[in-house]
Amino acid sequence: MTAAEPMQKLINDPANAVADSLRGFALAHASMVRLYESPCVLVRRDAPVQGKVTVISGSGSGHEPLNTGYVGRGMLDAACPGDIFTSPTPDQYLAAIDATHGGQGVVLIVKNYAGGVLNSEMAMELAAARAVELASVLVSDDVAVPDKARRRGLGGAVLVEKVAGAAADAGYTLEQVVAVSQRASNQVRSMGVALSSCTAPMLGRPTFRLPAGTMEVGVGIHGEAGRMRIETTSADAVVELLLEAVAADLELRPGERVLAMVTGLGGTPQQELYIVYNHLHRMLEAQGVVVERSLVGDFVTSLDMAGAAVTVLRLDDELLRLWDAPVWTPTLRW
Amino acid sequence: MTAAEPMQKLINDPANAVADSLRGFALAHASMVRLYESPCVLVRRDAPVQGKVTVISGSGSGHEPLNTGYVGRGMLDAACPGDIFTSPTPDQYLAAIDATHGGQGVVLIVKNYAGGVLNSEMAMELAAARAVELASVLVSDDVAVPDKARRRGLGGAVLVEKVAGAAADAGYTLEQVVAVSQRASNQVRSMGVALSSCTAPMLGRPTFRLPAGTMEVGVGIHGEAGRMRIETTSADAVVELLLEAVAADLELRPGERVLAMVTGLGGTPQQELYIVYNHLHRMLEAQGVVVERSLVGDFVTSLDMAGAAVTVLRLDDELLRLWDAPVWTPTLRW
Amino acid sequence: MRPDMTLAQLRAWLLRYADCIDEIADQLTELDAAIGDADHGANMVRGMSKVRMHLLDASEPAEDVAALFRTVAMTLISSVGGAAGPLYGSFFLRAAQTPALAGCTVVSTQQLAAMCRAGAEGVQNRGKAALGEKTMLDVLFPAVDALERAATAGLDLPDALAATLEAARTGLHATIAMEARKGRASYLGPRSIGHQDPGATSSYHLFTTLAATINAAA
Amino acid sequence: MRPDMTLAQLRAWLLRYADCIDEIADQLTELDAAIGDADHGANMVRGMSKVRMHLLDASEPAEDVAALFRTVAMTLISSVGGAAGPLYGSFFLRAAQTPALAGCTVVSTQQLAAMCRAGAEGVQNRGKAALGEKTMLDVLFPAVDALERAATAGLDLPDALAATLEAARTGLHATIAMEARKGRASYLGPRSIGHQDPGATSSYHLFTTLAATINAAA
Ligand SMILES: Nc1ncnc2c1ncn2[C@@H]1O[C@H](COP(=O)(O)OP(=O)(O)O)[C@@H](O)[C@H]1O
Ligand SMILES: Nc1ncnc2c1ncn2[C@@H]1O[C@H](COP(=O)(O)OP(=O)(O)O)[C@@H](O)[C@H]1O
Ligand SMILES: [Mg+2]
Ligand SMILES: [Mg+2]
Ligand SMILES: [Mg+2]
Ligand SMILES: [Mg+2]
Repeated sequence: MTAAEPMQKLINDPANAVADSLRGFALAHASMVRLYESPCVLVRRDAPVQGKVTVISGSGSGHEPLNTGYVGRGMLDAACPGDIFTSPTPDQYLAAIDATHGGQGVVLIVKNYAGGVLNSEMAMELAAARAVELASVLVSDDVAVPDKARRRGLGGAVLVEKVAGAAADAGYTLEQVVAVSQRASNQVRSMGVALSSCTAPMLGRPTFRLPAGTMEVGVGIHGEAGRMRIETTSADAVVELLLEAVAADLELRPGERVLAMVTGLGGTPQQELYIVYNHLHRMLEAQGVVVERSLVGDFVTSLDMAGAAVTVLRLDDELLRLWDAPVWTPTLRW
Repeated sequence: MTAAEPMQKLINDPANAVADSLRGFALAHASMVRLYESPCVLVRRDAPVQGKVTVISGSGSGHEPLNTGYVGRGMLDAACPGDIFTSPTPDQYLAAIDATHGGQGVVLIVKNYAGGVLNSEMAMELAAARAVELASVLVSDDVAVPDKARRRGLGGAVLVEKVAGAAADAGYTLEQVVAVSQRASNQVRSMGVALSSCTAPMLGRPTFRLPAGTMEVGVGIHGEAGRMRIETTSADAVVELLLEAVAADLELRPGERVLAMVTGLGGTPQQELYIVYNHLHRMLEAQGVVVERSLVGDFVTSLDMAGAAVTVLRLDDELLRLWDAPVWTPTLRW
Repeated sequence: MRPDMTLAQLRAWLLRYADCIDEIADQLTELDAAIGDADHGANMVRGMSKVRMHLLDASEPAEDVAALFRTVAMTLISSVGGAAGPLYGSFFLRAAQTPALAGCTVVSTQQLAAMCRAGAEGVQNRGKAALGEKTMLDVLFPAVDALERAATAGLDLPDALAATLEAARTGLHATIAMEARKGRASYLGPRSIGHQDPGATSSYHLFTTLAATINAAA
Repeated sequence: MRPDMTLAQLRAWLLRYADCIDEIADQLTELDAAIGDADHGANMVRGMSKVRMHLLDASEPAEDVAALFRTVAMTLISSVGGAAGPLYGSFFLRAAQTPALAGCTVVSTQQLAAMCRAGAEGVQNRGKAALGEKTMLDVLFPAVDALERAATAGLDLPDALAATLEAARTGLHATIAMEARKGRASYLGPRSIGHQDPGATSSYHLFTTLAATINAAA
């Protein structure tokens, strides 16, 4: 299982990459979070917070800051980090529930991948014995997948988690948190391009080979190849390609209000992300869409993959209010 | 000047990369900053802020979020972004001074590179005609350079800028801001390693070739090669190498308090940065050093270079208070 | 002597499977790299190492087949994650729940077939995949069909398993030509064609190691 | 006819230098990539394109040599940045300040030498480098020395510039063997040896284009 060649990575034993990193994260953000190692759960320092709905999200590691960076006041009560690109186990969800539920029920934010769905379903079945009301919200914003039922969760997860956390903080009931989070999920679409593969520590080499001059369109976030490979083109043309798919699927109309997000995939510098945002913002405005809020940076990544994804969330007054509500996490703060 | 081969980058015309990106940045953070294009200056939305010392910093582009991400309440009044890896011109400094000075004098935070020093010196000479008191603080924290007079400014710049901004906000006089910022600068040391070269848009290919299995130790932030090339090793061994150099030069002693920072160089994912931080924190504690504060992420980068740098700032009560003082910028917020 | 399978043999099978997974881990990772996310090897190693540890360390070994399989199921569920964890977990959980298994320390070929049938259906119930969608089911179902036919025909266990293995292999190779419609590979659409499914490969080795265990004992 | 240099020729020289910079930009970038940060080509192109624009667009052309050089200096200072901006800016600024230049629209070889001497010293004052530290000074000083010698010896301009160019070329090639002690390349220490300095290269072409301008006129 060990890589034959040396890797250009700052890791120790690849098998410990996730654990080493989480320990460093917990040390760096000790005032905000606490790490339980077995099973592995990262929870708010002040958990359990009583008297509000509890919000939990899990996903494979390698997508940092998703989800650990979103644990804190106004967002997640706990994150369950799986192994690299591997959805967390039911035990992790159970441990997170036990460590954080505050008597008002728990909502799991689940990204629509086979592993994500299966493990959270199992967790909910196993948790049925507990006296905790449980619900889940599915995020499936990837318009690169034509079949809506199979759409993966991408950057939309961050926005849904923010909305859910804010709703919980605002005293919404479990049912209400689920309703508004699911509405956010229904109103968000994403699509991404990769300009390089990522290198997973266990594999030790790029998952796929992307010849210079080509890019993968419609990539997921697990370092897997995308839907099609095309020639590289200008940032503006990439934005147009992505936005066209996203806006069409969302049926965006002039006068509507949105949150526009550009997330890097891990290996792309901020300079490029803002070049992408520049055109995204202008294109949306040219279509008469009002860009009320924006988010540009590394928010949902695939290790060191180069590339970016565009996410558009249709806003209404309630979603905007919940987005603007205070949040205090390692990654998002206002 | 145009690249012969297609680049794996999300850019349009390489010659416009900086401008496109700054425009996107200004759109994304319109509530915080304002962009003037010619000469190019990014200023606080509410500039000029009267009645406090004005803090300005400039550097080549490609180091994002340095310095644009640090413009805002409690930190910089203006950033002067040069072309990629090229220090800004005197005109940019002059425009920044004119747009932001608030009657209490202006301090320029300058990183110790030939270009950085020469252009800011020229700016100060040219500004002598203006009725503005000017001073500068030099940051030269790179212990990879044995000759102290030639040490480059690395991650220490972020910390010095935060201290300067907080001191200015706290009502310090120009002389006092300079004194405390220069003290911070004198108490900070850094060193970095690169695991890949970066690719500058204008060159269109990696600046240097780093064969798999090797890394550059003691790199600067301009995408240039480092002081020596060694075989890649574990993250922990890299941390020990860097910390040894940093701690020895800083003459760190047990019981002393520090701020520990790990900055990615642009192409390295968060997972690795926290692996680095994990060992850095433990090593410092093992030496009896108290890690009072930390910062882990992409703070001073070299485009898409893979790698990381370690920075240690010796804290005293005043520096800690200034570090903890409120800050509200695109990148740092508390 | 009826070649039934004893509790010890079932335990030996699972240990052998754990070793096999170590050996083929790189292959599973490579297969998953081609059409997925390159973690199937690591996932299976993580799970089966835990299973091995449980089997070797347990102060009280499982007292019957149902208990053995339940332990395996819970270990996989709690340590693997991804798609494979709940799916293989369901396989062993449902197999453990096969009627009339409680108390058994020996299983007949018929019972083994019933267990595998229950397991395969468990995978299908959990994952909602159909045959031909390029998943582990494309090995599990043909193999179980063959095992059932062999049991009904009264073949003894080594022969029954030979037939099962043959069917499993055919099923495995058939995944190469399939276009994935479930799991991560499905996002590749037609580009998933031409690659052997990683989960089908790990499932195939359930049967190679089962046969090897029986043959080693025979 | 004394082969003095006219204001128009000086202007032509600067335009020729701007064109030359476009031609050698890739080379400058490559040289800077080897021991620096790969921007010297872009920096010089940015600056000299602005200079060209000023020279071609100016509604009122510079009325004397001092004014011409001052414009060039300010344009470079305000558009180049990096180390090269202030250094080349200082070259032209100090050259413009050469005593007794005000009002001149023609310069003698002697005056040209004095201007280049002032310019080179301006670069040294600004950048604090010494000869042999692998910078543009390693071209500027030898070239100016040669030009002064030629002027003192009474050579006419084409011959004086041939000697200057020869010295500049020797200086340029000498930078290859030097270890950089100033500027970005100095961080490489001994690894900077074996590469020609980018700034010295752009400085060398100040003299190739100067000679070409004079020879074209001759
Ligand atoms: N819905 C499903 N039903 C049956 N098998 C599935 C399903 N989804 C995925 N699989 C199997 O799981 C395998 C991948 O497992 P693994 O790589 O461990 O998990 P992940 O896909 O989450 O990374 C696939 O090769 C496939 O055989
Ligand atoms: N202190 C100095 N004195 C003279 N020349 C210098 C000095 N520092 C740098 N240079 C010259 O500047 C050149 C580099 O210019 P450039 O690449 O445009 O700027 P930067 O080094 O800021 O990227 C070097 O090749 C060298 O000739
Ligand atoms: Mg996976
Ligand atoms: Mg430069
Ligand atoms: Mg997988
Ligand atoms: Mg340079």
